[in-house]
Amino acid sequence: MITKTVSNAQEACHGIQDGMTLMLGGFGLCGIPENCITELVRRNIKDVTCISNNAGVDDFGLGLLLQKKQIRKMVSSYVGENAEFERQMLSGELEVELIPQGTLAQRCQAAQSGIPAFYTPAGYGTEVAEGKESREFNGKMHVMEHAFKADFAFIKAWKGDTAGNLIFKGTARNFNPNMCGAAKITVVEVEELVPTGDLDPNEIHIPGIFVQRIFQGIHYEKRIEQLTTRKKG
Amino acid sequence: MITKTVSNAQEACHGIQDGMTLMLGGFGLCGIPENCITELVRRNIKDVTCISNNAGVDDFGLGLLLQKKQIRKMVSSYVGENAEFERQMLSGELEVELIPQGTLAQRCQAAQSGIPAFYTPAGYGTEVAEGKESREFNGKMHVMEHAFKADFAFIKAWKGDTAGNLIFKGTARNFNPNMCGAAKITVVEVEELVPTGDLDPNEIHIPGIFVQRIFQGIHYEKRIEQLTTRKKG
Amino acid sequence: MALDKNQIAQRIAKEVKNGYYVNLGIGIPTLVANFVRNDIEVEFQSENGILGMGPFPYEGEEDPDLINAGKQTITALPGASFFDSAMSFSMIRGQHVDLTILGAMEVAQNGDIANWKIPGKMVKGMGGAMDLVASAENIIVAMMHTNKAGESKLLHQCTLPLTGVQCVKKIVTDLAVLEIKDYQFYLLERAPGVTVEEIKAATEGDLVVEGSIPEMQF
Amino acid sequence: MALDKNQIAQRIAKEVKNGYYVNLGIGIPTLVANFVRNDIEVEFQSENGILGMGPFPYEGEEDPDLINAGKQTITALPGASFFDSAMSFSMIRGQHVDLTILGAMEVAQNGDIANWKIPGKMVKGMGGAMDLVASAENIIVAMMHTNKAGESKLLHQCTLPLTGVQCVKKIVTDLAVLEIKDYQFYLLERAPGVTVEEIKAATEGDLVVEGSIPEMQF
Repeated sequence: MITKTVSNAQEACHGIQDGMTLMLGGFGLCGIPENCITELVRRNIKDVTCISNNAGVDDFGLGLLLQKKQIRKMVSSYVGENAEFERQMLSGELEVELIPQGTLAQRCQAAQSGIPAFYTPAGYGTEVAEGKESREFNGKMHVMEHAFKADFAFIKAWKGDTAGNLIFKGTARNFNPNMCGAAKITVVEVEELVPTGDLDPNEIHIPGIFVQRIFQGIHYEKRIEQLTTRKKG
Repeated sequence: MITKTVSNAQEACHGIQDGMTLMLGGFGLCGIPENCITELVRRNIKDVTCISNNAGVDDFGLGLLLQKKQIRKMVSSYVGENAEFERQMLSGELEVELIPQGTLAQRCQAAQSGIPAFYTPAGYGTEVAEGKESREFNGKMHVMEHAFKADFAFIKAWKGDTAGNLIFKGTARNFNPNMCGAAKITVVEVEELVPTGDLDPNEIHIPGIFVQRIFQGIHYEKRIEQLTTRKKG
Repeated sequence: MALDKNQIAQRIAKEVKNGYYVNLGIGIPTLVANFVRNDIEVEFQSENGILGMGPFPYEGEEDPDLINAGKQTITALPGASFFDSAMSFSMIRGQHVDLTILGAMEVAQNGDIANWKIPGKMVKGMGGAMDLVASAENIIVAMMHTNKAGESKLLHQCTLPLTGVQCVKKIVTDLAVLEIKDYQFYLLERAPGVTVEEIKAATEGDLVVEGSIPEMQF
Repeated sequence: MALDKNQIAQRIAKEVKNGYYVNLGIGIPTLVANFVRNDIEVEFQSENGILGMGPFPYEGEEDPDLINAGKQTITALPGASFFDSAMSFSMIRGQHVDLTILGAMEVAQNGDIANWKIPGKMVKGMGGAMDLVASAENIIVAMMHTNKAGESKLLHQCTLPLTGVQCVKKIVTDLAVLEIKDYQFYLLERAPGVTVEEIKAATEGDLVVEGSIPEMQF
């Protein structure tokens, strides 16, 4: 098997530069690449475009990069939990492209799959379709959407092996599998890095071919955004 | 959970009619819906269009329907293992549309996903692109391909639960997951039907929402097309 | 008496039929799950990647890797499945979800809906709403009949940026159940004690009232 | 001496580099796996849904649910993965596979390839070949230099229906290793004992011979 392991986030982020386009997995704070985000803050990479469903909260996730004004542009579907984000957006400091969540996922998937463009009904007749080609199929209007082009994808998986094979957990899966292989370099941090051969080939969500670098993450906080519970009995 | 179980292939094929378009999972004889094929032969359904990567062999798989001349048209990528097929095709009795394998898979996937059309470089400049729109993306020519429209999809899975959740095994997976939910009615036969709750939600390949009917298959032959082995030592 | 949010959810729950896969938006729609009859088989899909969503976890049993689209901690019922975002929207875009219930800021009498942006003021984003309304064949909007300023949310024409065009078929508000047909709002049911006149007054768009309008049953 | 099929495979194996994901077509390409140095890390992909394909199983250990794209029973190496056909072609179309080795009936000097159909005679289908040649950046064609009738398979222009246009960069035949550049065949290596004249005679397309042409090394 082809070995993909690197030692840590620092090594995994080798080659990243100001102005690049980054994909980041996660939905809210669930399944985000915490170690890589910390490293992006530490490196103080500037002027990046981030493709990520959400923008974190003020003091966690992508919110950390927003605080330090490292982000030039966000491509997201929902950014409602972040006051600093809203401030930077309304003031014009931050460029924001809001797109439908399914379109976001499919544009990642298309990039992974070498499909340059596809049609979706989402957003037809709304401002997200402005400037885009639209076209009728089966009596219904659709919008043409393109595959994303990104330099790095930062992925959080649950388990991974040294060949880059990945298994995700629960709803921490979300955009992570769709972003693997959707950028020039896919970097994966895992909660548990196991030797090649330890994962059942039938249970692998993402084969290692979509991964360039994988490392054992540390100190996962896994912050809960909305703690909702019920009482027993 | 929503229960999807039916008793057997006979019940699962309820509503099938002459002239319909059918999708059938499998690659060669690996992962084919043996019980449903037997039932299609028994019902003597005629003039069907079959979307399936291959056409079986003379006396097994879709070859059984070919023998009885039940198939009007095949949509496949490779049909090299079937003499009766080649005879019917060259004589003009059987209409055949050969398309690239990846395009076949993606047209199923697009139907499952509500994507009416997409672009692929496969086949550009060849006769499979004739009559199709072509277009340049990123300096390279692509062909526009459409989602399939089918009436029934016949799927073979390894394990399934009564809610229709599916797990496939080895390379018997192939086109089966991509065809689930890609037709109006998706019928699944499984080697092992388990109670809902027995499958780990993290290990399910296809959620039950893509499945309308599921049943416990019987008498699997699982014929090997090319037995290749090596000697020990 | 105008309904409270729970009562709106309770009325909508009656629209949930046996065998339905249902996607619930944030807010009132989320409450619908609490009122669905338990003698029917229904599964809830959350677009972040779960089918077979269960109730909130017991205190201390919450799992940060298990949330719904509102980022709330949840549980998975037996028979649930997890999947990635592309597959989740295959379910939605591919019309495998039977019923979509979501909130709105405005609905127009042609079925247009606006619920994701107030220019210059609020820009949270559309999340999955644009995919849902563009593809769902069966959409119910759950909302208050008027906004906080007392202005009608059922309009001749939406004033806010649209989420989708000509897609809403049914609306349940604190005052009424309405259907959209032939570019008009048809009044189907009144909230208990609410008069047709009150509903007319609260509806800016064209309202059709045919015959006597029954009170909602719960 | 012209090479036999195993020797063609052996020569091609030298093109397989450390860290490569490789897709092997049916026929001679399949044999390449037997000759890859075992001190480099290479993974074989088969488009029916396996990455990390291993050798044939021991007698009696064959699994009908585990085959390659040639429908042969195979094994999976530790670290292998199984996936569906759409994902398999995501690997291929998305250019994640580093090297594609496949057979051909004809190759033209502009890089066109034909290998799936002889009108009126043979129509097996293209399988995954059209996807592979349309997307792969690194394609090696493995074939005999001439067909059974002794006619050249390296042509000015293909006569059979095409599989792909202007995609082949390298060809290894029983007589030679050739590169396609500027719409011409460039002779790179000779099979041991085969003369440049013999190769010229067997090549219908424009053949460029620059300097002295070395014999292949294995």
